[in-house]
Amino acid sequence: MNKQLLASVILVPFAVAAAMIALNQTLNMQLLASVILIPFAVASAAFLLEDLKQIGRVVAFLSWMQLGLIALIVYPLFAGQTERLWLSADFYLTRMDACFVLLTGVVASCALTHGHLFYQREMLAERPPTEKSVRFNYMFAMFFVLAMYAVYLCKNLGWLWICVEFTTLLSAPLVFFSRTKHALEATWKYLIICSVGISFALLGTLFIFASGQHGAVSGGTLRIDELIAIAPKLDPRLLRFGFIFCLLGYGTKAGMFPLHSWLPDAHSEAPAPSSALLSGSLLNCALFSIWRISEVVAASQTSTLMSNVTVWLGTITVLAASLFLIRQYSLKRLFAYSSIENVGVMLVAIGLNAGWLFFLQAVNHSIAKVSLFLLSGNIVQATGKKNLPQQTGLMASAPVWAVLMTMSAFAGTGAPPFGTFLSEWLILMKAMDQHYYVNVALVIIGLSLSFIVVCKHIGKIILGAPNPNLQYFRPLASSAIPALLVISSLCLGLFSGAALWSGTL
Amino acid sequence: MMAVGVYVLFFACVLLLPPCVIGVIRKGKALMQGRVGAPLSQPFFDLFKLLGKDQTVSQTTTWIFRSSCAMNLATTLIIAGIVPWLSFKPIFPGDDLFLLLYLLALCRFMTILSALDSGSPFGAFAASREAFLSMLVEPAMFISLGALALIAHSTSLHVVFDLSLPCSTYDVPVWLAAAAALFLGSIVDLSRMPIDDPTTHLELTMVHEAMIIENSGKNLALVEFTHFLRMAVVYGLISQCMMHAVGRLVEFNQLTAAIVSVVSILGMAVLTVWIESVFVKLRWRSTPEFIAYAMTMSFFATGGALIGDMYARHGL
Amino acid sequence: MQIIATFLVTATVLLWLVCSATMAALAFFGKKINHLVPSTVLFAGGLTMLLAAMFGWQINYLWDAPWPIYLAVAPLSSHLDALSSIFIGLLAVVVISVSLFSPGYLEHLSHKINNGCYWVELFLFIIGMLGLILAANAVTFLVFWELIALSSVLLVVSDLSNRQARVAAFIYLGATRIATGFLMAGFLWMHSLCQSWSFSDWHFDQHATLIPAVLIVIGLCIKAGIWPFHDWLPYAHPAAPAPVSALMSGVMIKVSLYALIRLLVMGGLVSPWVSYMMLAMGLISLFWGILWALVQKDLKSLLAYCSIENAGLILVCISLAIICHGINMPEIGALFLAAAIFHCVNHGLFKSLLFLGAGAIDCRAHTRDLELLGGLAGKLPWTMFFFVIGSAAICSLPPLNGFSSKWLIYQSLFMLANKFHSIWLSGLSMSCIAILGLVSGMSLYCFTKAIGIGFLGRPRSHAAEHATEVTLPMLAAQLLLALCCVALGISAPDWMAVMQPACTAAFSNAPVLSNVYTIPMALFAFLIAGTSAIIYVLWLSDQTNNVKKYVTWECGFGDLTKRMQATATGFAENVTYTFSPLFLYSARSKIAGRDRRHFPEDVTLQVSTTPVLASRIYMPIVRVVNWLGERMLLLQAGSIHLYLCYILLTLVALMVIGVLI
Amino acid sequence: MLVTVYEVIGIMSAVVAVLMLGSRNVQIQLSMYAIQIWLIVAETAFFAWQYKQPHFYIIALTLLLQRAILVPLFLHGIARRLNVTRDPGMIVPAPLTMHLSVLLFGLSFFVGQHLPMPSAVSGPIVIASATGSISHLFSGLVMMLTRRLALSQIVGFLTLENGVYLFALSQTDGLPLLMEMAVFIDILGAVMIAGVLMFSIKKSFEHIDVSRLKELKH
Repeated sequence: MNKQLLASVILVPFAVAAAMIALNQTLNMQLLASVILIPFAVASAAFLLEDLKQIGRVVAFLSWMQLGLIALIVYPLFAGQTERLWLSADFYLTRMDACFVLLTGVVASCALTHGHLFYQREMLAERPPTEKSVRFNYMFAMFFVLAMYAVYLCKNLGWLWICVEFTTLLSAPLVFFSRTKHALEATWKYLIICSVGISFALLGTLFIFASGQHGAVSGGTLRIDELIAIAPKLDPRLLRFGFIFCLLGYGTKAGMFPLHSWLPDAHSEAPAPSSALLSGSLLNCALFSIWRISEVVAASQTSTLMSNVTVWLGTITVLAASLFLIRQYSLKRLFAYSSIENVGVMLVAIGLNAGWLFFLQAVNHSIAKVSLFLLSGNIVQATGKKNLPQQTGLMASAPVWAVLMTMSAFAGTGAPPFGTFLSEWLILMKAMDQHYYVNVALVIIGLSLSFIVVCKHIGKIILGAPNPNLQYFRPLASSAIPALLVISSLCLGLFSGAALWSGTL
Repeated sequence: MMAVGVYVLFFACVLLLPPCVIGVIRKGKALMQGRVGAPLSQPFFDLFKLLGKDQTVSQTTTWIFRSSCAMNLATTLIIAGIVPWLSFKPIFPGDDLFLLLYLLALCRFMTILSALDSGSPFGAFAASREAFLSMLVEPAMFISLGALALIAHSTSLHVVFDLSLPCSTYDVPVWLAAAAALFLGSIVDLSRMPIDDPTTHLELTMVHEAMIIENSGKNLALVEFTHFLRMAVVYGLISQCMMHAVGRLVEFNQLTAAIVSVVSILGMAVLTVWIESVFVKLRWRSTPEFIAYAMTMSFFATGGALIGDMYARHGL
Repeated sequence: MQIIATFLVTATVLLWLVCSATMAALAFFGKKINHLVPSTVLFAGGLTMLLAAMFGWQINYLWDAPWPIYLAVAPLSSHLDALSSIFIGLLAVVVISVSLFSPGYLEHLSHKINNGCYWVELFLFIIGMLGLILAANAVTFLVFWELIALSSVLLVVSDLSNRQARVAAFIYLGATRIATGFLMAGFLWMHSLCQSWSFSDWHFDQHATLIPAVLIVIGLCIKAGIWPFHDWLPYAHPAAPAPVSALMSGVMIKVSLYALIRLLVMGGLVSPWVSYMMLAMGLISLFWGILWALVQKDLKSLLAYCSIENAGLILVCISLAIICHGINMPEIGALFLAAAIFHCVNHGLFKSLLFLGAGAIDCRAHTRDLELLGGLAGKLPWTMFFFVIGSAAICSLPPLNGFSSKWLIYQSLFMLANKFHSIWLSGLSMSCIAILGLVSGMSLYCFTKAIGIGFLGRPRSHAAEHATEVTLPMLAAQLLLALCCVALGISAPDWMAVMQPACTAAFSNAPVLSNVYTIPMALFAFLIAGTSAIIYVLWLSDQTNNVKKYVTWECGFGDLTKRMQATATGFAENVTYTFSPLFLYSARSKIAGRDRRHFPEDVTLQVSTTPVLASRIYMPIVRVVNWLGERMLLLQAGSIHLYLCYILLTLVALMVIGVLI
Repeated sequence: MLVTVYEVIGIMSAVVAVLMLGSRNVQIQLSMYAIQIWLIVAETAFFAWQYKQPHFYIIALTLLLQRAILVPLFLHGIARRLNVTRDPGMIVPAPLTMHLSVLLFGLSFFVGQHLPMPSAVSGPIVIASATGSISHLFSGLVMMLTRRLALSQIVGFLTLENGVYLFALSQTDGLPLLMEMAVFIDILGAVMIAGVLMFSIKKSFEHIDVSRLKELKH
């Protein structure tokens, strides 16, 4: 099995990539090709190398290298040399896409670097996963990340849809990592619900296509820029249905309130690094797709209704998530619901058509949430228990984790001076300026409630007498990445100069 | 020369009047009860006798117990200095009515603490009651005097109680109501019947006497004198109010005013005698209802002051 | 001048930040922490801050934090002027005394709390308050506001194993977060009206600013412990370590009241609705706070409730200042403002003094329960002396500072009444005087109880019997505050001049305050002290009479046992009985024995009081929210068919919206 | 209006989809699904022939290969390996679900009429085949909602996808090849992974009754 898979996985794409490099002389293309190459390299490493530890190192190194390459590629955008990194009419990067790509890269690298430690630790557990599953996990993780990069690259709704679908398919194995009954159940729900949702997104895409066809241009188009250009001429009713279906579909993927049902299961059952990936980057992908479509809608005639719908859905999501948070019995589910709450806030930002605020919120949320999930992974490994009641006295028995946990919880729930506070603040400000008074009130209520509740749960974990059955392993190594993330969130809060988004307000 | 005379007279009154007042009260009560009673000068003898004695002090007491009576006497002397309770009183700087009220509070503070100091159940009992009573009577004191200050447009007492100041008809009811409020308040403040029975010998029913149950000798003498002085001052204040009310009708010159003020203090003593012989002591739980009357009168005073001013401005 | 002041402030903050960072590092590597270093740093910082306040008092200077520090929409900007420097001065004094007090206090908690965390949080807490006082725009304000909240919550739970502290901290966290919510709403609204974040551009004089003003007032009042939002305060303040409760009660409350002054009074609020609402809230909490303080058995919660009372008093002054501004009587408005500021300072001083005293008792007698204390006068003589001074000050007895601010309040109330602007307003201010009178009587009751039961009489427990005097630095801390109390009392007229510029900034044509303050307090102090000294020497000193020691009067039946003294509950019983409906008061007595009518053998009396708002309003709300939380879980029942059903329903709903709208 | 081949085929496959709901036998369901997809293939081919759009031949071919042959065989194989024969159905008995989806058929006719489809473009095929495709969607969802077995859920999902495809075919002329490829990959991946999962469900639960997967809640 392994051998054929090896062959299939490595040889073919290697050839493809090599061909690409050969065919294109431009530096960017070659870099891009090498970026695409890296996951295959990882895959090959995952199956060639004997020692898991080595694999971990290689993956960590390669992921950072990939990030570096990407940074190299997108540098011209930020240097202001060019407006869009052109690949083809369907694939190019604008500055905002590049930001998201970089964010995804950072999240992925952090998660995988920490994962190196995590999986080592996992092998020492009383019921360790099979080596094969770990190898597969690494491979799928890398391809999953690649798919997410692709999402930001697509400027064609069709391709966008395909890439999002791929993220689902590639992340299902990550959820299935620990072959337990629970993991199985979670995976099944994730797969089925997201597939159904995504097929509605397909329907929506078709509607938008049709709206273009009937409203404006015969032949129709799915390219974002063309759609935006002809937006006023699009058939409004079709476009409206298109948007609704897409919102439904991608919203399912993003964990919008009534459709979020798969999210807590998947996040809680996946291994900590994968949950970090899911929460820190996959949600952004789904929301980004909604944002893509709302761009088109915003340029069209039916913009107000759509933004109202989105803002209200976001508000409801925030409220519902904060209510869900009240009674939680498992550490990772808690953070999963807090992600849902943040998704609500981002939806509000999208509804306000404030792309950069959406990005800002995404960055802050991803940073905080990744560190939370990684830490919760540590704790779960150290105590061997997932449930909240068994986690007490963390401050007494594992002070470093406790402090980081508290700070990232504050960061995740939007307490100043962390970055999340500022982005939420900006979003609320925007909403206030656009006279969404009720929504602002409700969102503030939701945020406050969730802050209180999360702090209550965290307090239960942190405080109390020392926890006897907690082995405090490698405090520095295991908290390096979270510490990094917390500090960066703090910096985002304090040093977020006006230059960063002077154009956006 | 005149000024010196006034000072001498004033200090004589400060030292001599209080025992006389209490003497009058005791004698009067005795007469009302059909006894001969002790001579008017008896309080002087008592005080001197006590001053001659050494004191016996509970071993649980602290410096508070020892020093409180001194502080009380000092404060009361200062009160006597700033309150125009006699018409021929030298004017004292900063005689503010709020200061007066808080000086009274200071006395009460020290008294209560010294009562608690010995750890005796009686002392604590009485202290709690004293605190409660003063708490209830405080507002009445505040706004009845406040009403007077309102009609004088100033809070410094020598202005408020200046007989030579013009006084409109509208002010007469204010003065009367304030006097009534102050008198009802004084019954509580000086712990007389029907709030407190100073002559009983059952510790559980007493307020003031139980508070000073531990004092003896010189200490007791000072406490007693402080109490007498305070009584004289308060009665003086009330009688001043009455004089203002009357002053609308009769014109006082300085001499008459002086004589009247002294005499009316003794008159207040006689009034007390009458009340103490007619009324019985109230049940403890029903004291708030009694104090409510003082409050009502002070409300009348304030309302009168406000409405009176309104009329004085806009006419009827 | 500006350079020096800003330099001093910045230097202080940096010093503290560095120190807390080092503390954090030490704690991180599990090193033992010596209290001497941080307390010295805190002390030094306090001194520099005091200097900064002195310089800053004469200037009016606005400066932004340098690049790259920036808060998304607004710079991190600070505003140092007369008003803020008065509060900085208060903070500095309290900080100095806390720095003296903390090491000795932490000794007796050393086995319970993590010193590193304690110091780091303390530094952050103080920095937060400093920043809040200086904050010149809304975002900066919120950042420091939340910094205060979080650090103080952590300080409350610094004793990790204490369940009660945990509950208190959680309640406090909830309350402060709700306050933040209100503030956020109010600030956002104001921004959308004024299109600016800086407080100097916010003017509350149009009608449109009514709602944001109300929101802001509520937010700040929650933090200031004003009725009906006070219920968190009696939990949080007693649970914290004594120095922290001193800071919380002494400064934190004042800081939010300062924000009220800064925003609404300086912002020129005119709306009568808001100001009368504030007045009502202030009066109620004035009465409510002291009423509940009276029936407390725990010394610290007694003090906490008393803080509610004083916060109410200050709020009354502020609201009256606003009212005066509204009816165009700036000269009296300025008086009220001065009274408010002055009382803030004074209450800060004596309340911290009292809390430190309570802390001293706590760490020596190991209990704060008045029923178990008593007879400490012999054990902690100096602590008692300072506590008596503090209590006298808080009962506003002359010649201490409590009186000087109370007098100013009475004076301004009287002047307002004396203006006869309208009969109603005069009547209102007269009745305010009446209420203040009642309240001052009650606080006298309350604190005679605290001293009399806590210190006097005979020890009621073994712990109290074996208590010993606290260490010298701890006494020095209390001495400092006590001296401040006396000094501010005696030199009150001069302190009017200190508040002059602040009032002039708020009310253009403010009167010269020092002319208003006519009482020669120093003279009175001297007279009282001198006369009583003379009397003492003449009659009471041991030279003049030989004192015979004897047992307390016990009606001749043997010696009194220590249970034959008044209890705290019994001492306050008059009030509890009289106002029993307000306490939901219930007393259950049980008399047992063979012939229980004539020979009762075992008599038990149980009295209980219940906070009305908490039990009747807040708890039901919390229950409803929890119930909602429980119900929400039913949506997440685990069945995939159900989840698919949600998708269907959402689809239908969205399509209906799409078709109809 | 004149009845076209498209309408006939679309309605027919929709009817088949409805009928599919009636049976509890997994084999029958699968073959029903196969019939649907054969019909759709035919329609595609016809479309390609009529509108002279050669790339639709490719689409038809892929459809034929993937969905009409590969997937049914795959699912048949799974059904045999896991020897599941009958789906007990949940809440609503199978016949009733059929009747329900007949109602939904009617509903989808109304929706099809009111869908904002300017039928000028693709002629008369609009309404009826809109009805067909939407009714596919409904039948698919009803299938997923009222069946216990993981297998039947997959079948339902595939039916739903058919609906989407039919919609694409009928409502948007000259649908880009891209979308079809997308659906192709989607189906492939989904079905493959679902198959793998089904095996492991069988392995660890001894059944593939997804309605009993209720461990994860709250």
